[in-house]
Amino acid sequence: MKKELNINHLTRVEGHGAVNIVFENERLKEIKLKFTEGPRFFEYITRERLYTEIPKIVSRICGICYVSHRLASISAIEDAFGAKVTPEIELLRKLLVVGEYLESHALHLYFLALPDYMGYPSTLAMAKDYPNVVKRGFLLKDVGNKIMKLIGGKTIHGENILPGGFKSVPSKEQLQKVQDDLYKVIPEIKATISLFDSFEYPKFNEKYPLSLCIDGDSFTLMGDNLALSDGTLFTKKEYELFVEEKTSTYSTAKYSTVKGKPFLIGPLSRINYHLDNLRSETKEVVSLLETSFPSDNSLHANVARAVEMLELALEGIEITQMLINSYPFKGEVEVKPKAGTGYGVKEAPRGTLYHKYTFDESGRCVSANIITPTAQLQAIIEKDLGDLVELSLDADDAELRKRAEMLIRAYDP
Amino acid sequence: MVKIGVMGLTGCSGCQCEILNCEDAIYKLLGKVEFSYFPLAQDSNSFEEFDVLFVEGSVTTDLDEEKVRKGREISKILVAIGSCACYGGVQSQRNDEVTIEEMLKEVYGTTELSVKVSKPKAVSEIVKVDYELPGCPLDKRQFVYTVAFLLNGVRPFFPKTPVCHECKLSETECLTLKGIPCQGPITFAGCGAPCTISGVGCQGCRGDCDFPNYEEMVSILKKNGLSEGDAFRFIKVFRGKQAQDGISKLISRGALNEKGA
Amino acid sequence: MKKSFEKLLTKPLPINPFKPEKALITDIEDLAPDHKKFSFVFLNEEVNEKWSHIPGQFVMLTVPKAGEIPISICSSPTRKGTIELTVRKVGRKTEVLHRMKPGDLVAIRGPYGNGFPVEIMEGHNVLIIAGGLGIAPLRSLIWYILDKRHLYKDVYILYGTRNYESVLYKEELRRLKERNDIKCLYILDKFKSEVDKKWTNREGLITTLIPEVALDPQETFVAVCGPPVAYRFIGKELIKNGYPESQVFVSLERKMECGIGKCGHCQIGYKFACVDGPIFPLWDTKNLPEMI
Amino acid sequence: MEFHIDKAKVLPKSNFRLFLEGLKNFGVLIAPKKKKEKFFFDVIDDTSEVEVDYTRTILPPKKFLIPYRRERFSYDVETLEFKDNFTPENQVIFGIHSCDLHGISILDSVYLKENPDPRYLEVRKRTVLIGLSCKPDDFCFCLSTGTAFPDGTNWDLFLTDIGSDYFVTIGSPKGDEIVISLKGLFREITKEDLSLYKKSTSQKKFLFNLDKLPDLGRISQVIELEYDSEVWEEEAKKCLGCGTCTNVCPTCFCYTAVDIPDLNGKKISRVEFTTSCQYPYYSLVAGGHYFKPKRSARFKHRYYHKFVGYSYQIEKLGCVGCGRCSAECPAKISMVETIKKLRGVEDEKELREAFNETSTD
Ligand SMILES: Cc1cc2nc3c(=O)[nH]c(=O)nc-3n(C[C@H](O)[C@H](O)[C@H](O)COP(=O)(O)OP(=O)(O)OC[C@H]3O[C@@H](n4cnc5c(N)ncnc54)[C@H](O)[C@@H]3O)c2cc1C
Ligand code: SF4
Ligand code: SF4
Ligand code: SF4
Repeated sequence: MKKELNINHLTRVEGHGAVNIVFENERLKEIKLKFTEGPRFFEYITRERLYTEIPKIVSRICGICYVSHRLASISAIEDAFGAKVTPEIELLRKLLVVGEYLESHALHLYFLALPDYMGYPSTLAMAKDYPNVVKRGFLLKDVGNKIMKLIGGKTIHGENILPGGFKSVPSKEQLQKVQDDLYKVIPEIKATISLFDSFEYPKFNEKYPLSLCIDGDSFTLMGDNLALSDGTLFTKKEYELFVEEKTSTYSTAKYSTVKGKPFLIGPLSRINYHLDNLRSETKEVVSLLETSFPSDNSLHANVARAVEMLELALEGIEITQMLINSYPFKGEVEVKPKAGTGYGVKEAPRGTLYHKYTFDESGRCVSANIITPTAQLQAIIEKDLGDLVELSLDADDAELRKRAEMLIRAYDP
Repeated sequence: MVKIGVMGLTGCSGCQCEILNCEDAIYKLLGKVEFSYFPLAQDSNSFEEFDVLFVEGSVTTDLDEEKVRKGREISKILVAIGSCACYGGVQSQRNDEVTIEEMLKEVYGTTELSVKVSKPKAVSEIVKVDYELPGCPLDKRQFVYTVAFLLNGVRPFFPKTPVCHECKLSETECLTLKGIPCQGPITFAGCGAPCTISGVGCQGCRGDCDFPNYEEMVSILKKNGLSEGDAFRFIKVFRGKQAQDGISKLISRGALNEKGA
Repeated sequence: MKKSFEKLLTKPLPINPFKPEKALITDIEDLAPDHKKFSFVFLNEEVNEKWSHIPGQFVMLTVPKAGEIPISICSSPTRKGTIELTVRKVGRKTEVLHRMKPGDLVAIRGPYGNGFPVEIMEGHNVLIIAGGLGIAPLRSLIWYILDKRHLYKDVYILYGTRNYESVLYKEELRRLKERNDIKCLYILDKFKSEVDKKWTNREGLITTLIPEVALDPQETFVAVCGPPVAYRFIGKELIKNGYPESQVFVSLERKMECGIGKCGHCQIGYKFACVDGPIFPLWDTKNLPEMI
Repeated sequence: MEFHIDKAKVLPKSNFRLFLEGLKNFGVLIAPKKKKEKFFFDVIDDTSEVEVDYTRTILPPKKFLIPYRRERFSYDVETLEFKDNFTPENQVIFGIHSCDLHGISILDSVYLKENPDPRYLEVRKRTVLIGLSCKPDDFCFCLSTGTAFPDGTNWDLFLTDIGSDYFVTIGSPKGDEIVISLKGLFREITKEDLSLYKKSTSQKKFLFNLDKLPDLGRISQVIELEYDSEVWEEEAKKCLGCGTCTNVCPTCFCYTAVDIPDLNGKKISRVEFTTSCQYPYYSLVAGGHYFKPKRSARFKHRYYHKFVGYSYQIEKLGCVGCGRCSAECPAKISMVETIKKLRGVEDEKELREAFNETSTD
């Protein structure tokens, strides 16, 4: 009779995680997902810092989705100061997000998730047998990186992403180059979608209690309003009223619930919600898939990710065209600090993200609150893991471990 | 086969991602080296012995400390990558201002966390480090150079010249002269000055160059619109202990007075 | 109408002064902890034949993979066939060299620098003062003088090291001490063990040996090489004992990348250590700032 | 007189673009371009981008003679066969001001007088230098360094703006060849052209703020005499040690060489990169000993080298008064001011007055 199963070091996930499963009488008793990553106190270190320092500091919360943290903090800052940016700056930010998603999703799909489905320990190990697949992963990442480097200044933690806009903007030729690159990767993305659609995804869970994403008329990753799958809509200012955070006794990530329930965020939540808002080309591709959306299968997050890449690449092409048409434009508006509180939400690749800051009149931060996707995912992953274990009681430890890891990876916590 | 490990402590994984961005180099390396430990990228990881171990992140928990001590024991060469591992990183910028308990209480509402937490430290404060490749994140080219040097049995060579050097060579207009706060003159070059090229002042993510002139830097930053306290905070963001020591030395010399405000 | 390089246009291209010649390590001898003596022969017979140098000159040695380092030649030009270099392991490049084996290839260019004014010194007494590794370039001078012993008057060798262990060329120096055509005074910083005492009966700083030298200072040329910090004290003591500054020659070490006056690192005041030195009369220290 | 005025020609400004296009026949065209508020030398495709009204570029044209990062050799680890993979192209650098031409002639002396550097020689042989007259700004002091006019002839053509035309002096057979090949673009000089040319050159002097120019008479002695002056400490206190002053200087030449192995461990490249005497590692030797441990020592070294060292090494001052080091210094340290402080301007004024008094008596 088994008592306990521990996965001490989750691999191919960003950060450090462990899972602890306890059984009693052949039944699952308790599941704990632990993040053992050291805390970094971003809410504290941002205090007393000038608003100009904030995006830079919070960028370091995550090296993969730094663009999201930066943009969420920037929109909170602009919100607090009542600054409005120009449509071109908005477009550049959206293009930046296209870059972020291409790189982050490609990294996740090809380097973290794919080996599971192909039966390899890592993507690098696949390079010999599947050189083209691995190359495609690198290529997609590279296009994303190039966009981030071009607009942000560096591929990771680019410092050109600032409250008020950008200190310098790409030239017309560079934008054209981005557009060309995006056109080039569309077939690669489509191949990615088919690849991930072709895998078999065992179903193990019931309907999600709730899911959350940013609301909008079109597929969007930035906005001021949020939608819950039960039909509730709320504004970014109300975020903390809905999403409750608790400190966990066994994990360094906080534990969040909405209306007392675990809730889903991330690509699957977004695609489920925005299914009708996708561009027609994406819709067409989606309609031909084996996988059917909306889906309640957590593992389908991988397919959703690939679909998002297509949607965003298409958006990127439109954005570059609009920017080229409105050339030359100013990349920056003036931001004048004043006392107040500002809110920013953004869809990070792995889910909704929330930043709130209060500033004094000189623009120094008085207090901050940041709710990361990882914190919000903790509860839903634990719930899913529970479902998974319940269904796999007959599986041996190694198998169970593998399935658990695959599931966690699909969330990319 | 040369065994290489890539280990993450407390950090943002940005440096490890940057390593994964070195596509060409990784392909070239595949036949020659074995990534025997790289949990971010692979399943089968053995933490047994390494020719070179790259360590990302600061030492913040007892687990971190345990891991890095073990890592040191089992590796011939230990390289700290990124500013977290080299200096303590952004999370250590207030080490000199508050206690860890205070921060825990404020952020988590309790000092009892599932792991034992201490002030974020650079790897070199715990174990001997053979080389440091700072940067937030580290520079791709420097990583590749380092691997090439080490595979050839030669220590890497990166003179600690200031970012101004690379900024000039790319013929970028001097931001300090334009009145934009920039830490280029006191920051260790090697990044290719991407920030100043985009018109943003250097944020100092690579730490100190040799013999940095903090005093003049602070006085220039003041001329460029920062208060003395903000200038300190600006300098402190990435440098961890380096800046805390440097600034307290300035204050004790009486060169500068203000500490807070 | 002249371009400054016009005359170069008419001549065939000069041989590339940056290009080293391949050489083989024929022998490696452990001298002291972290100190090894390497012997080299050039692969090209012709180069071997033609090679000659002046004591005090140095070569630029390419340590494969690591880079080039300036190293003084410690063998005498009077003994042809091999070049010997004594290298202390101090950093990136020297540690790679220390891992090399006989039979390995290196590359060498040179000789560079001015060397000691051996011809001007002829007919005079010679006082050689070496500290630590400073004995290396002076060994070249010692053997040069000994091989042309009749050209020089009285010769003194003063050699100071930390302890017996760090004495270089132990056997050679022991035999030199037994010769009666030169006078050798050896000294150690502090006696720690019996072996130390067996080597010499003197303990203390090398400067304490200078008054013991029984030479007419006016008739004497002095060659000094040692750690940078020692020069000031040795210089002072020599002057105190009446040695004319223009007859005291010191060998200086600076960072060097090219050896031929192009990289700038070795500047001492207005001079280049590589082309105007590395041997400078003590007199220059008055004119050249920060020389010692 | 080194150049022959009868060899001069006039290029009407209306033909200027065609002239630039024509230059492309003689190699890759390099000329000043604008970048935000600054200028820089760059390879020119579209000749409309060429800026003739510039005061100074951030980096001098030396970057096309000695690139800031350059491979000297590559060698094979096993055979130690040294190869130089250096294939210079013909290039035409247009728009070089007089000071920079002098800067190049200093580099010529450094690299070619003794132990000529074959790579530099090769580049130099393939480079056509075309000068352009200029208007000084507050940072310029070429009048003091004696480099305001292109008198030495290491250049091929020199264009002087005389209003609606350029007065083109020819400094070498290569220059002649260019003029002949583009014959149609030039016209013969007339008396008026000549007088305009004379006027324009003799007027240059008045474009300077003569009071602000440093007195460089016996500068070598001044630097030596004031070697222990506190002025060095005072100025060096502001110095950031960032190396900007040397990186932008048309006459600085220092470099560090490093052997860089490749990932395969087969090929090593010996790379030389520009360095600066202002960096501490510059004088660091084995044992961790810095020969210039103090910032003031490094600071002083630059002045010493420019005004004492070069005079000894190549018999010219090492400064051509281009003003770059002062214009680009983030700490706003000015070479001219430092020199004035060293000399003690006030003393000098008093001296002069005293001298005038006694001599008028
Ligand atoms: C004319 C001449 C003759 C010479 N003759 C000899 C000779 O006969 N024998 C001999 O052994 N040597 C000789 N030398 C010295 C020799 O050239 C040097 O020891 C050698 O170049 C060191 O190279 P390296 O790469 O091993 O050391 P590097 O790695 O370049 O380092 C040199 C030293 O600098 C220090 N260092 C490097 N980086 C730092 C840092 N960041 N902070 C603090 N310190 C640092 C280290 O302490 C190290 O010891 C001579 C030098 C000259 C100029
Ligand atoms: S310019 Fe400064 S902040 Fe930017 S990458 Fe370089 S060191 Fe970091
Ligand atoms: S020292 Fe300054 S003014 Fe003189 S040539 Fe160099 S950069 Fe120009
Ligand atoms: S020593 Fe300094 S001033 Fe002289 S050439 Fe070198 S870098 Fe320039």
